[in-house]
Amino acid sequence: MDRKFSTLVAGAGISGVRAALDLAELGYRVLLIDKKASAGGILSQLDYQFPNDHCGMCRTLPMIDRNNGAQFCLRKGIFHKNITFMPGCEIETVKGTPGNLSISLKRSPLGVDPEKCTGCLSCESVCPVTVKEDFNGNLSQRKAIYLPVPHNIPNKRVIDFESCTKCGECVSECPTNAIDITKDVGIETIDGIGSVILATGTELYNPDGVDLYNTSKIKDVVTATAFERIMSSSGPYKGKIQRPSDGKEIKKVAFIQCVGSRNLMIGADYCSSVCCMFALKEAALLAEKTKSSDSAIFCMDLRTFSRDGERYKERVKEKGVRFIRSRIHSVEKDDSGNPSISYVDADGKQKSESFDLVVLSTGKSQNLTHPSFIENEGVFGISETPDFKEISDSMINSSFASSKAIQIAKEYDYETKKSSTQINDDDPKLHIILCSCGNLFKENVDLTKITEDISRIYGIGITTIDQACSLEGWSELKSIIDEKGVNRLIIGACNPQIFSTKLSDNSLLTEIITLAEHISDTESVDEATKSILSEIASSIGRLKKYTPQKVRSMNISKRALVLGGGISGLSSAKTLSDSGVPVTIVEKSDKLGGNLPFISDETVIKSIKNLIEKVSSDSNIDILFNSELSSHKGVPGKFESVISKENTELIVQTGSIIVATGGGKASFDDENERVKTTFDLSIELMEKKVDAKNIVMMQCKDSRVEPFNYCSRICCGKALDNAIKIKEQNPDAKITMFYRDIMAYGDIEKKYTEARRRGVIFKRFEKEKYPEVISNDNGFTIKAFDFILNEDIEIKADLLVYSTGVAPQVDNLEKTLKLKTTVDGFIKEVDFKFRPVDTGKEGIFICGLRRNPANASEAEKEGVSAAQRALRLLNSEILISSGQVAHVRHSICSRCNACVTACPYTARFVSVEDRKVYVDDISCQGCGTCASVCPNNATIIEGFEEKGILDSIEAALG
Amino acid sequence: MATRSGLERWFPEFFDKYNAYTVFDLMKSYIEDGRIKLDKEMFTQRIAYHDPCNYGRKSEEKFGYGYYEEPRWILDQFAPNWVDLFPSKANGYCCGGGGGTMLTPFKEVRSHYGKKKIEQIKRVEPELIVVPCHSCHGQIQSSLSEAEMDIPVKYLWEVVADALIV
Amino acid sequence: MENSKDKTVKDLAPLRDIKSSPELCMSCGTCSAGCPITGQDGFDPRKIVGMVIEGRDQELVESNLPWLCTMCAKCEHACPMGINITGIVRTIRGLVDRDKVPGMIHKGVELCLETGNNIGLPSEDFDFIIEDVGEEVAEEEGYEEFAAPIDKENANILHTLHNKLVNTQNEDLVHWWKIFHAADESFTIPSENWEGVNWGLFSGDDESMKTVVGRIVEHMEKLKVKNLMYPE
Amino acid sequence: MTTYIDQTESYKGEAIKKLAVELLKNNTVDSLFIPFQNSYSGIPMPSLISDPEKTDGIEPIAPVAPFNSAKQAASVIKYATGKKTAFFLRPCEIRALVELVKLNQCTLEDAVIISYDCYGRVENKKYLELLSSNDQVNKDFYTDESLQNETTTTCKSCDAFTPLNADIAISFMGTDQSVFEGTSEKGSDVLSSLNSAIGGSLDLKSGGSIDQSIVEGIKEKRSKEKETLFSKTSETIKDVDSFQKMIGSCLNCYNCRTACPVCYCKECVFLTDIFLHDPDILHQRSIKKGVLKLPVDTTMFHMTRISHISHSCVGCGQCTSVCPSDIQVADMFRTVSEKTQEKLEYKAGQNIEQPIPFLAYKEEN
Amino acid sequence: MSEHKPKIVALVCNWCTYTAADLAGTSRRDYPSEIRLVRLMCTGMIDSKYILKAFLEGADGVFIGGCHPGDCHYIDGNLKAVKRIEAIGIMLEQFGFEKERLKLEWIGASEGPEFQENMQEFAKKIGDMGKVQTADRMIL
Repeated sequence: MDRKFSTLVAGAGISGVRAALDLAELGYRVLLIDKKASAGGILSQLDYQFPNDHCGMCRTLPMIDRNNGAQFCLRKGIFHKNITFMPGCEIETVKGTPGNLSISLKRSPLGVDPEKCTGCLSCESVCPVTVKEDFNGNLSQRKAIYLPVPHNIPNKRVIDFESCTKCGECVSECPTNAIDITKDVGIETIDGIGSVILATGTELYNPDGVDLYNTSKIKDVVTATAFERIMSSSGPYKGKIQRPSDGKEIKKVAFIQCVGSRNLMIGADYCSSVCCMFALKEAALLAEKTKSSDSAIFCMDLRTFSRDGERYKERVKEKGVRFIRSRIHSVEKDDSGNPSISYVDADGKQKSESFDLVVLSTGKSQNLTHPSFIENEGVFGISETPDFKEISDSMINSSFASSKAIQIAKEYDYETKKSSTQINDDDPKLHIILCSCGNLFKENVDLTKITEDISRIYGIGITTIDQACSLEGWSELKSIIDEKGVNRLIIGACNPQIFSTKLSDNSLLTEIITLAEHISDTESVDEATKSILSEIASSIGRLKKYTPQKVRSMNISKRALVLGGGISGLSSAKTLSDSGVPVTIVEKSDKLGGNLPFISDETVIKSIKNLIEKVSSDSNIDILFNSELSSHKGVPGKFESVISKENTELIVQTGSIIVATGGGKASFDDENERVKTTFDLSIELMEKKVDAKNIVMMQCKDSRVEPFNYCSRICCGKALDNAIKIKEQNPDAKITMFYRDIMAYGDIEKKYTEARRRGVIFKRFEKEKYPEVISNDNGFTIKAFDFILNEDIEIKADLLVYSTGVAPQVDNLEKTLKLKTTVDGFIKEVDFKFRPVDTGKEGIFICGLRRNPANASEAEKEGVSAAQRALRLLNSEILISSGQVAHVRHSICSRCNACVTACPYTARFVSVEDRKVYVDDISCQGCGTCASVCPNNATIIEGFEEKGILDSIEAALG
Repeated sequence: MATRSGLERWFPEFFDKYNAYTVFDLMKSYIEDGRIKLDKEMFTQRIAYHDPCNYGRKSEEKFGYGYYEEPRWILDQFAPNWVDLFPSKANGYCCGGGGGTMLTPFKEVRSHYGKKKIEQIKRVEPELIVVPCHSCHGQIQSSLSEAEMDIPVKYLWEVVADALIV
Repeated sequence: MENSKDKTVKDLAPLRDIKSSPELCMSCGTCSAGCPITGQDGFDPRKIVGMVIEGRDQELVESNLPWLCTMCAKCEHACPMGINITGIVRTIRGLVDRDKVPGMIHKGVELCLETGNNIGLPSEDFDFIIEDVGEEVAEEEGYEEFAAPIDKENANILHTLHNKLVNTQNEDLVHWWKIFHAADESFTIPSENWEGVNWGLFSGDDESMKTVVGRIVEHMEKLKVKNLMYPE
Repeated sequence: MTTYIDQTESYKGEAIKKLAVELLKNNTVDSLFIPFQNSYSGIPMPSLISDPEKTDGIEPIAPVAPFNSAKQAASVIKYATGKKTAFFLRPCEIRALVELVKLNQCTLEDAVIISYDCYGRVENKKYLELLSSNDQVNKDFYTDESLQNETTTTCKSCDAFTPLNADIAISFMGTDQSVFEGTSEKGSDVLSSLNSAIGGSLDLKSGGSIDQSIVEGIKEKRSKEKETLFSKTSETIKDVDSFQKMIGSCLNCYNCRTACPVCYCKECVFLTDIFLHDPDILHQRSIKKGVLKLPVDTTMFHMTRISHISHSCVGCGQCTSVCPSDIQVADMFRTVSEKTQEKLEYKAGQNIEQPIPFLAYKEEN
Repeated sequence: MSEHKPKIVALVCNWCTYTAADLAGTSRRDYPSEIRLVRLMCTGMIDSKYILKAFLEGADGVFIGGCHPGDCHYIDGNLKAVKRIEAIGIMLEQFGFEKERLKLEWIGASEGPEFQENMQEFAKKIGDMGKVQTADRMIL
């Protein structure tokens, strides 16, 4: 039986890619499939992400053993030696048991053999079928044979058989016979799979056909995704921000929130969680790009519940974007054809305003469920239902799922394949192979001159192959390598990406030249020849001077240090221990469980207690109570931490550290027993009835205002729970909740609906005007302004409940471990979106409340996710460094330490013993910032030696 | 609307014994069955069709079916140049005379409503407005005169009757 | 009024299919944004719902607000919570003392109950008008055979009339008659209780509304008609 | 701040020497870093003196500087040893030392820096020549304007001649007295503790009277000089042909870089494999260009050096002094550096707190 | 100056601009062919010597392309490079190399058209300026 793949990951969006990489980085082979013809999911359409309004997706790529994956922009495709990607595939059925699943896949033909396609475009030029390009939100057109993601690498065409007429024009036009339009959908069965991760994501709500939005009648009403395409330079208007109807520059946009979400009428009793931030980001980008400031976001609540969301919102506001609290009824047109919107403004007046463009913030499509095979043992969904998540949440959830898949892969002993190919370091022996690509290069380039010149100046041989991409061509190429005993190779071909993957297992050092880039319709043969010559020369320069380093390995301390025995710490420790990594937990108090006393949900309590139980009885886990980290040194894989425990000091050697010291309720004091916090009330409600008749709940107490200008994310949900519970106990209790924005993201929306259904009254207040509370003998009077009734109101209460938010632990770890923090004191991850639990210091990870406000299950998942990241280091006994890292030539190093300051990964350190600068091979990512600040080349980057680069510049200008 | 909902509410057995038809059902079946023939030359002008709330949106909500396509189909049979107002059908604007407001003294609010309709009408520049509702007929006529616009308003059955070939 | 006084609009207003009570309102403003008269004379559908939730019925009953609304349901069409706003308005209207119902609506209902039509037209006048207009039709080419059928038994279709056609715009009576005639349709018009419109719908008066609908059932039975053409 | 005025000596060199010796004698410092006339070399060489009995040869202000001694000073304080040393440096040497601190080449923890208004230096050869005819040249230099006219082009056009970042500054322009001013807390402390060590016999004052207009006058003259020089140089280097002519006789001896006090590399990159070419590279270049001048990379060397340290150039002029081909390296360096430093809003040796421009990174928000 | 085809060295970062260039040139590039791409992992890797070398070897222009701020795969290598490159420009200008000949631009991975446009624009500008002073000269 073939047991090639430990895991099948269905869905190649960012979640699927994360999960696949998690496994691949540990050496497991993964089969990644996607229903679509390309990988990347929705993010392939999005160029920009909150909070920096740029991308950074490539930061998802492996940092250890990174040479196994492609080193280029992840939005262009995912390549990793341990990941096999199959596009056009869907799971039909899953049978069998974990460790031996049999999966039948429905494979839709792509029509084009990717091995043969050279991306020459001739098929597209003859294809008679033109359809709307969904990639660009239907704002542009494409052929039936097309490139599914315009920026994909390699740029292989596929056929959209839904619109293809099978006329066969492309088949006869294709110069490499790559096209086959005869194939049908096939079923393929793959056995011996350990587990399945379902990361198929969700679909977007389609507003077309809804008479309120009129997308068909008003061209300038588009979805948020389409607007993202409009702003993208690879989009329908090549980055020119213009509107679809008449090409006018877009300056003023209306964003309509909750399109397809929070709507009982269409069965969407949920919040899609991401649309508010998405709209904010788009509004900010537009303001930035077009120097405009009159856009408006029409919303009910502006759900900026992620840690830095509140401040981000304020920054967007400063750019002049308006937030208008009015859900929109429908979009119409004004007399000049602009889309116009009626809304009710703050003082209850109706206004009608015209915009250049209306953007519909479409959420997830309603009524989606997972396929039935999710029930099969060994199938793990990334979320409970097909759901939308903020990227960082997706990443965390993915790793949560992949950790389960890893358990199975381990249990059933799947083969792991980790490699760091040792590049041949004999004296350079170069050869050049040029593909003439049929007649393309014969006609457009003077190959004879190239051969002669190279031989005359450099004394290097050139072989020309007719079609290197064909099977024959490939074997010819291989025989030339063997024959000539070559260890450095330059390949010039039309589309050399094919070779980069084929040659990647070889110890050959290869430079690849895209010959097609040098040919242009407007330039002569001479020009192209000259151009290619100089590029070859340039490559020669680099290859000759490339000095491969010996692959280095390091024994690691196979133990993890988990700081904090709260929920996230426990789940981290458990995950690590389950993977065979011994753990030391350092807990400040004398018990485990962290915020357990403040959790009121019975199921959550049970699961945490269960976790405590398991961790306590795990012989692989040492727990140090009443202790704290006092100092720390070392490199990833070999950290040495000093733990102080009741006046004694212990030294612990670990390969990795997980910071899970958590946080807790923000401090709040009120003597009055009729004043409670939401947290306290929730605990009280577990035991007894609340006898109050008039209850007022006040959200965002000292929260989302300076100095605590962040949303604590969990208070709204808890307050809603409390309200529902009180109403259950006493339906006649009058509950009024004062809120700024109900942060009922995802399915918490259902609680909000339920609370209203039960008669809880909600009153919104503005940041600047916190409702006034007057205490009196009978209780309280709360004075506020009612925005709906447009009048001052006074509400009497005999119980006042404040939602006071959460705050991170004060533990000084940011100093001890030299980590960065947010202004609010949360420990900052290195990339909010794509590496949410990495601190930026390799080997040290962060999870739970110490990083950001989170509920128990979110914290638990973060814990697992952090453990998962740590496993990359701790999974094996030795760590092998990737090539292309920096080295210090101590003999000429003047120790100015400029490199130490410059290193973005703190991979460089000055030894206390000998004052020399050392590089930690594992942390170093080979970016070369150190080398560029080193004046005398005492620092070198493998593969990017200065000499080679200087020679190649010289050659290029020859 | 009132009759149908009243029957459904208080006399559900009515429907066991009898059938009930809307004006559209009848006209459509007469045309489809060839019981009436219509002159295709008579209404070649630009006609704007207005959806009454009761036959459309409210019927849809109340009875699960809105009469949007039938009147349009009927117009298609003999008036090639009819146009839709925008927005129309389920999201159309009320003429301003619904809900018995024609019978109340709040004329100002009613005429505010009417203005919205007139704006819509102006945008399509019709020569004739066709409605299938008595209230809408009256209200649109009065809004037009208030706006000093001289466009005739006719009932749908009126134009059908006028186009009859007998 | 039959409505029990201790129940509020909130309890009385009928719900739409998805059982969405007014409390579900999240004061999102969709209704207000879409309503053409928001802001006119203090009208705002969201406000009405808000007041209903808080049980401020009396204020609403005493105000003009329920009577400004045309109950066109554009608000409801987009309401994400599916709240029956027109149902709320009608329920409020029903709670208004009948003598305080503005304008003609309630008077029409009373007249209808009393005389069989909303304008209190005596039956001899009605007969005259019908006959007279019928004759006019018959004078037109192609309709020579036409006669307006009153109280004809066993007809195929029962045809009720809008009071305004009988009263002020009787030239409009002829259109349907012509169509029926051209289609060779057998129809009949009741001589008593011929009113086709039912203002109880507007005034929120269920009892009267039921009575008027009942008359149609009676016609069908008495005249042995098979089919009803809905009056509006 | 503590100020001490020595009114007994007319030759200020003597006053400085006296202070130096007292510092050592009273253990206020552990050693002196000061020009010292040993019995072999004609030129006083910077020396590290720890024995108060062997201080006779101290020549603190001889109008010569065999080299900019910052690098040598740095080697003494590469890291903290607890040995307190008083460094007697020219202003340009302090500037270089400050740069070296920023480049992590030394620490000032154990250093007390003492400096003085600088009248400039004459070239080594010239000094020996003058000395051979006048053994009082060190003293006479300060009174004889014709001797002062013998100073280098760089010194004549140096307008940064007053001590900056010294702990004790000795003014002697615009005053007849030798005014020792504690210009830092450290400097003041040194003066006070010396005073208490010798029983309060130092004439401590709250400040001497200095005629600032004289200082300003010198400054103005030198600035003018500098301006003329820079504008001439900048014309020369702006044109590739005249620039090539300027460095045409460069031997690639790298003396300039060795003499440079801020060229801190242990080994210059031009001596590493990057610029040590294989013969095939030389042939390739020759084939491509037809003629290849050897040694190669001369222009590359000078420009690279400028790119590496022009922001730290303190304008001491040593590069020109050591050039065997009489290339006015310093003119070029100083001209370019001034503009570079101005544009980068950085002044070499000025503010010890301000990091070197592109070696400091702001945290992104 | 239509006859003069400027020689341009483009030092581009692997993650963003190189992939953008790749995108621009997947079939046939239509930016001027006298542009020589030198791929580096990050703009933060760019040594001042690379820029000097290019100009001394007769490059008419040096184009540096990196990720947008915030996009850098290596967190902020691109931003670290900015000041250094600026300083080289200041220095080069004094040696008679017009400052327009050195250009730094952020071009994201999906911005193929931007890369193209930038290249065309830069080539045009440099072309109009005429040959660099080091062109066709023996540089010592």
